[in-house]
Amino acid sequence: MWFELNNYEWQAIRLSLIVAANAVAMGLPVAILVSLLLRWPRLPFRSVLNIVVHLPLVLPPVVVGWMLLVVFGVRGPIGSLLNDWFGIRLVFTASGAALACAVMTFPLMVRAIRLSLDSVDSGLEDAASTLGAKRLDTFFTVTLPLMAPGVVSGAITAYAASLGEFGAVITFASNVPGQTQTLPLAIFTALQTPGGEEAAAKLATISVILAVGGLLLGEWVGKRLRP
Amino acid sequence: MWFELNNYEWQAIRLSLIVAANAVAMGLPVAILVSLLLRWPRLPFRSVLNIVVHLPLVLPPVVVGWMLLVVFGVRGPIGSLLNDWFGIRLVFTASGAALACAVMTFPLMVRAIRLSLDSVDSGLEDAASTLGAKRLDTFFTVTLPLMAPGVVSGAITAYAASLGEFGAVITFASNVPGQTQTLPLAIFTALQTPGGEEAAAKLATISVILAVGGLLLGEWVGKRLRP
Amino acid sequence: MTLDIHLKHTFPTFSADVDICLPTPGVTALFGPSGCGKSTVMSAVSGLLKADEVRVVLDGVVLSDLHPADRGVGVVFQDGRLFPHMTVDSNLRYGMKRAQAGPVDFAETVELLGIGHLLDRRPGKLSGGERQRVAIGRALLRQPRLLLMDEPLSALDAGRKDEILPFLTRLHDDMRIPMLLVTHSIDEVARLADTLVLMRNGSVVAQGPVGDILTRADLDFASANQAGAVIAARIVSHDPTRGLTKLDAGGVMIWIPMIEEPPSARRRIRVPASEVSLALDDPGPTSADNIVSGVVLNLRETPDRRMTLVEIAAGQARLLSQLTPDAARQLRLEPDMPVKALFKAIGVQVV
Amino acid sequence: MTLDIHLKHTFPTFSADVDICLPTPGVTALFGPSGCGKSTVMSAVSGLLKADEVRVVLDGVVLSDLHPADRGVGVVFQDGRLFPHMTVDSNLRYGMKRAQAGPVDFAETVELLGIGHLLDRRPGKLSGGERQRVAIGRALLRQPRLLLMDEPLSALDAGRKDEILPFLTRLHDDMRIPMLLVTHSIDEVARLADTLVLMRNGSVVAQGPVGDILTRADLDFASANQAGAVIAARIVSHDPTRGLTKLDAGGVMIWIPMIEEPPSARRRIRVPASEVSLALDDPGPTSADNIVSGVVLNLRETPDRRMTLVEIAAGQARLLSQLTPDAARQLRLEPDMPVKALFKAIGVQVV
Amino acid sequence: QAPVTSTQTVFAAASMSDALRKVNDAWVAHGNASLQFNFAASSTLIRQIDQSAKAAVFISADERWADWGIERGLLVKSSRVSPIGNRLVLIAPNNSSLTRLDLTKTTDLVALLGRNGRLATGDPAHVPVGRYAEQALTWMNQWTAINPRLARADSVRSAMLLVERGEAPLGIVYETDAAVSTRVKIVGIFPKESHEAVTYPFVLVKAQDSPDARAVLAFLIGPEALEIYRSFGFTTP
Ligand SMILES: Nc1ncnc2c1ncn2[C@@H]1O[C@H](COP(=O)(O)OP(=O)(O)OP(=O)(O)O)[C@@H](O)[C@H]1O
Ligand SMILES: Nc1ncnc2c1ncn2[C@@H]1O[C@H](COP(=O)(O)OP(=O)(O)OP(=O)(O)O)[C@@H](O)[C@H]1O
Ligand code: MOO
Ligand SMILES: [Mg+2]
Ligand SMILES: [Mg+2]
Repeated sequence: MWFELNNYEWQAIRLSLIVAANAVAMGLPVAILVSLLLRWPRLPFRSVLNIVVHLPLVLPPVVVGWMLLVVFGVRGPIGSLLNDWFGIRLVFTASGAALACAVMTFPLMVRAIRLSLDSVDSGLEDAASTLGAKRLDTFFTVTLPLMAPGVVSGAITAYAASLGEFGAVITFASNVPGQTQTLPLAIFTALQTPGGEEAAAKLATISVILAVGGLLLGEWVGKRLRP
Repeated sequence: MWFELNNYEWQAIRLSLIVAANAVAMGLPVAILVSLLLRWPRLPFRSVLNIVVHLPLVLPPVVVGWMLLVVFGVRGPIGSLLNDWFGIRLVFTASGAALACAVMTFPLMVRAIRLSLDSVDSGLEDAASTLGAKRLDTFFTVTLPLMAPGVVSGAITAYAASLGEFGAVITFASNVPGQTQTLPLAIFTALQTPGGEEAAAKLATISVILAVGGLLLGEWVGKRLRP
Repeated sequence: MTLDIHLKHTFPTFSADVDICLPTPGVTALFGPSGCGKSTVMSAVSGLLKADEVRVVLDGVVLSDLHPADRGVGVVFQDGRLFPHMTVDSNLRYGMKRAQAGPVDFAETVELLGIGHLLDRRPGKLSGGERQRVAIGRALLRQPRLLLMDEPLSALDAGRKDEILPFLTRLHDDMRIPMLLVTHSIDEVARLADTLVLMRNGSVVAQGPVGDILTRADLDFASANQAGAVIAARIVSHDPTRGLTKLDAGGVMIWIPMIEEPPSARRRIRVPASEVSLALDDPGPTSADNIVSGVVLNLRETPDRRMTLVEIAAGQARLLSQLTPDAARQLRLEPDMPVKALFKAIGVQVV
Repeated sequence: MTLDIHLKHTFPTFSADVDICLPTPGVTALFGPSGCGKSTVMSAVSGLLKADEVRVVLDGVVLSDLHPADRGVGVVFQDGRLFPHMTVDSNLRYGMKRAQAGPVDFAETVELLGIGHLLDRRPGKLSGGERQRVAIGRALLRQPRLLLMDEPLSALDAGRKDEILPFLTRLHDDMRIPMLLVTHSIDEVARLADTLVLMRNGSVVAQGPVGDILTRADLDFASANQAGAVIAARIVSHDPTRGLTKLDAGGVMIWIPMIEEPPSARRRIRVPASEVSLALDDPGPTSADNIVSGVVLNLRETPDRRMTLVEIAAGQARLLSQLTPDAARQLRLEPDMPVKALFKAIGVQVV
Repeated sequence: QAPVTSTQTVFAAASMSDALRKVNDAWVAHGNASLQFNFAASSTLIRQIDQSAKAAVFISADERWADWGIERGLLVKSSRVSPIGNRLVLIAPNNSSLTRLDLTKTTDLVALLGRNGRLATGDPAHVPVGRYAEQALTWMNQWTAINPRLARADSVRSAMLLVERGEAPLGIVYETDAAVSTRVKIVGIFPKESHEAVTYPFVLVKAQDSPDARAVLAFLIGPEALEIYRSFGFTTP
C-alpha cells in the first residue's frame, strides 16, 4: 500500500515531532527574553545582539550547522562545558537536532514576538503598575497576554520550519536513523537515491499533515487569545 | 589580502542582492494580498490557501526546489505556458533564483503581515469610511500604514532569508557562477572544495554584512513608521 | 423634511428597538443613561453597525442602502478614533479631501477649535481635550450632510464649550446641517437642540421638541434641576447705558444682557425653571431685572415630592418655575391664579 | 497633613512648572482649560511620567522616590486603559488582589457603579460610560491611599453621577482617602472638592479652598455662571410637613429640601450666585423659601461688564449674588448697605 | 582545431569546482569561449538535466547517477569515461594517539572507535563517499558492527568536519580532502580491492550533443586537464 510506512519512517515521524516540539520549547522562552531585551533602547550592544539573532536566517543552513559544531561540539566553548560538567553531548543526538532547529528558527520567533510586542500599548503596562504590579508581575499578567498572538505565531512558525529544517540538522546532528533522522533528512535521503521519489513524496505528505495540525492548533489558540 | 574578492565572488554578491531584492519585490505584494484574503473569515477554501502558503516552510528546501522544477520547468504546467507564450524560462536563471527565494520566504512574509494586520484597529477603518474613503482608499491610507510594521518586518525577514536560501535555489535555479550562484551557493561550493573553508568564511561574512545593511534599513523604516 | 431611523439590533445581553422620526434640518439630542443604546443608534445611522434590521432615511434618501463612505455622514466618535499615523493636519483634511467643497472652512474651523498650534503633531502627543477637538474638526471638515456627535464636548472646559457651541449652532442655522448629538449635559441640549430623544434600555421613552420634553415633569429632567422654558423671541431694542437688550417673547418683554444682534433678529432663549421665582404682588426693589405678569397654567409635583414645577402663561410664552412644594402651598398657588415671575437678565440663556 | 507636588517638565511645545500644596485628607479639583497640563500633573504624581524634575510628598512619604507600583495610588485614566484581555471582573480585581485588604468593598462598589451585569464581559464590548465606571471601580478597589481621577464622570449621565458622587464623598469623609480630581464641571467641584487648583498653560493660577476660589471674580468662574458660596452648616431640625430641613449656616437659618441626616449633623452647602436675588425691602409673598437679611460687603463687576457679583455678609456666612450691573445700579447697592438675599430651598445644593 | 565560440555548460559535482576552474582557464587560454559551470550534488544535477537543463557535459561524483542518466536516455552512453579517481582513507584528529596503520581485513575499527566513538563518513544512502565506505567495511566484515556507530554526514566535507572537531575519533573520506586539512591526519589508506574504484564519470548530454560539446569533453579528459586534476590530488590511471 502507498501509505504503508516502514520502521525508520515511523521513527522519523516520531522524531520530527519530538525535535520540533523541543526546538520550540527551547527557543521560545529565550526568544521572548531576547525580544524584551531588544525592546529596551538603551541596551548595550543592542545592535550586536540584533545581528547575532538574525545570523541563522542569513547564513546558509549548512554554515549554521558548521558554526553549531564549532560552538557546541565537545571541543567547542559551550559544548566542552556541557560535556565536562553534565556529561551532555549534543552532537549525534535528538537534543542536538532540536538545538539546531531551535537556532535556525530563532530569528523567526524573535521577529514575530517583537512585532507583537511593539503593538502592546505601554499605557496598559503603566496602568498595571499603578495597580500595584511590579515589573515581572506586569509582564506575566499584561504584556505577555497582549503579545500572545506574536508568541503563538512565532511558535507555530518555528514548529513548521523545524519540520522542514534540513541543512543545519544534518551538519550538526548528522543523519542517524532513529536518533537524528527527522523527516526532512529522510526525505532528502530518499530523493538522493535513484527512484526514491515516491518515498520522498509520501514522507513530504506526512510532513505537511503534521504541519497542518500545528497550524490549526495555532489558529485556534490565536483566536482564543484575541481580546 | 583576506578581503580580496575574485570575479565570481563579486558576481555572487551582486547576484544575491538582486535576487533578494527581486524575491521581496515579487513576494511582498502577493503576501499582502493573501494576508488580506486570509483575514476574511468567509473566504472559500480558506484553510486550503492557508496550508499552501505554509508549505515552503514545512517542506525541506530541496523538495520545494523540486516542486518548483516540476511546476515551473519548461515541461511543467506553468513553465511551459510561460515558455510558449512569452519565451520566459525561469529554470537556471536569476529570475528563477528570485522566484525560489520568493516562494521559500513567502510564509514568513504572510505571517508577519497577518500579525500586524490582526492588530489594526478596525475602528480606524470604520472612521475612514465615514470620512468618505472607499475600501481600496481605506486600505492604502489607513490599513496599509497601520500594518506597515508587519510589512516592513516581513520584507526584511524575507530579504535576510533570501540571502541565506540554499536548497530551493540550487535545485530550481542551479548553481551557475555569475548567473544563479548566489552567496549561499558560492559558500556551499567553497565548502565542498578541499581547503575552501577560508573562502567560505569570507563569503559568509559578506553575507552577514549585506543582511545587517537590510536589518538596519528595516529598523530605521520601522521606527519612522511607528505612530 | 425628516430623518427617520428604524433600528432593531440584539447584542447577547442587550437589544435595541428604536423608531425615531426627526425634523430636518435641526439638532436632535440623544439623551439617556449610560448603556441605553445611544452609541448603538449612532453606529447604525453611520452604517458601521451591521444591525439586524435598520432603515435610515434622510430627506427622502435611503441612507441605509448606501455604503458608509457614500452616506455623507460626519461622525465624532465617543472614543476619538483619530488616525495615529497621521498628523493632526492630515487627520483634519482626510475627509475634506474626499468630499465636495462645502461650507465648512478649514482655517476658520482650526481657529475656532484652537488647534492651530497642533497641526504638525501626531494624535499620540495630544491631551484628551485636544484630541476631542481634532475629532470634531475632522467630522465638520468632511462637509457632512448629517453630523453625528457622540459626547463631542465631554472633555472640554466651559470656556472652550462656549466657543464651540455657537459655531455648531451656526452650522445648523446657516448651513442647515442636521445633527444628532449624544450628550449628558442638559445645558448643551438646551443651547443646541431643537428635538430631544430620551432613551432608556434600548428604546425611546420620549421624543419631541426640546421645550416640550424638558418641561415634562414625569421625566427625570425636573428633578435633575434641568427643567426650563425655551422661548422663541425677537430683539426689540438695545439699551447700551443699562447694558441690556429687550426681547419680545410672544408678547412679553424680557431683558437680557446686551447681545450684538440687529433689532428684530430672532433668537431662542432659555429660562431655566430654577432661575424663576414667583411672587403674588409686586415685590418692590429687587435684583430681578424681569418681572413678568402671568397666570398659573398648572402645577406638577415631582414623584419624589421634593419639587413643584409651575407652568405660567405670559402672553404667548410659557415660563417654568421650580419651587418647593411648601412654597407652592404657602403661596396657595393654583391654576388660573395671577402671579409675577421674577428672574434676572443674566439668568436668561440665549441659545 | 499635606500632599505636596513640585513638578517641572518640558514637552517640545509645552512646559509645566507646578507647585501645589494640598491639605489631606481632602478632595482637590484640578481645573483648567484643555491642554493646560492637568493630566501631566496626574501622571507625575502617579509616577508614570518621567518628568524632568518632580517631587511628590504625601503626608511625609516621598512618593516620588517609590516605584509606581509601591505608591498606593489609584488612577482613573482619562483614556480608560482597561485591560482588553481580561473580563470586567478580572479588571476590577487586578489591583485589589495586589493590595492589602482595605475599606472599599467589591460587592458594594460593583452595585453602586451598576456594573454587576457586566462582570463576565470584555471591555471591548462595553459602552463608553460602562467602561468609565469599570475604570473607576478598578481604581477604588485597589484600596488606594491617594486617588487620582482624570475626568472620571465625563461620560456619565446625571443620574449615575448623582449616585457616584456621594460614594466618592464617603470615601473621602469616612475613609479619609485624599483625592485629586480633574473635572470640567463646576458642579462636581462644588459637590466634591475642598480645595481647588486652577491651572492655565502649565502653571497654577490659583489654589485654595473651593469657597474662596469660586467667589473670586478675577477668575473665570463668575462669568461662566459658576460662582457661588460654599458654607459649612449644621442641621437644626426637620419639618416633615413642609418637607424642609432647617440649617444653621454660621448663625443664619437656611431652609433646604428635607435630607435624611440626624439633627446637628454637619453638611456643606453651596448657594450658587445665580440663585440669589437681592431685594431692599421684604418682598411679600414669594416662592423664595429663604429670605436672609445681610449687609453688602462688596460689589465687583466682571471685566466684560456683563455681571456684578455682590458679596453679602449674613451672620458668619458669606453669600454671593450675581446680577446685571444695571440692577445693581437700580438698587443703588453699595458696601455696608443692608439687603435681603432671596433664594429657593431647592436652589441650595448639599455637597 | 577551430576554437569553440559557443557557450558550453558543464554540470559538475561540487567537489570538482576548484580544479575545473583551473581547467577552464587553460581552455580559455586556447582561445575558446569560457565554459559555464553548474556545481551541485550529482543527484540535483542529473534531475535538472532530466528537466531539460542545457548541459553539454555531466561530471558526476558517482557512477550510479551516470547510470541513471544513461538509463533514462539523457546521456550519450558511448561518451562515458572515468579519467580520474580518488583514494579512500581513514582519518583521525591530529591529536589522536593513533599512528599510521595498514588497513587489512583484520583491522578492528570498532575497537579503534572506543566505547562511544562514532565513525564519520558520508551517508551511505546517498553520499558517494559513504557508499565506498560501506563497501570497504563490508569487505572488512565489520559493516554490521560499525553501521550503528556511523555518523552519517551529507557530504564528505561535513564528515571531515566531525573528525576535525573531535566529535568522531575516526572518519572515512577521500585523500584529496584529508590532504588539505591541517587538523586531521591520515591513519590508513583502504586497499584498492576493498571497494569499487572511486571514479568520476564524464558523460556527454544527449540533448546538447554537438561537435563543440564533444570538443569540450575531449579537453576535459585530455592530458592538459589531467595534469591539473593531479595537482589537486586526484589520481589518474
Ligand atoms: N507626549 C507629548 N508630547 C508632546 N506634547 C504633549 C505630550 N503630552 C501632552 N502634551 C502637551 O502638553 C500639554 C498638557 O497636556 P495635558 O494632557 O496635561 O493637558 P490636560 O490639561 O490634561 O488637557 P485636557 O483637559 O485636554 O485633557 C498639552 O498642550 C499637550 O499638547
Ligand atoms: N459589541 C458589543 N457586544 C455586546 N454588547 C454590547 C456591545 N456593544 C455595546 N454593547 C451593549 O449595548 C448596550 C448599549 O451600548 P451603547 O454603546 O449604545 O450605549 P450608550 O448609550 O452609548 O452608553 P454610554 O453613554 O455609556 O456610551 C450597552 O449595554 C452595552 O453593554
Ligand atoms: O559527492 Mo562527494 O564529493 O562523495 O560528497
Ligand atoms: Mg456611548
Ligand atoms: Mg487631560
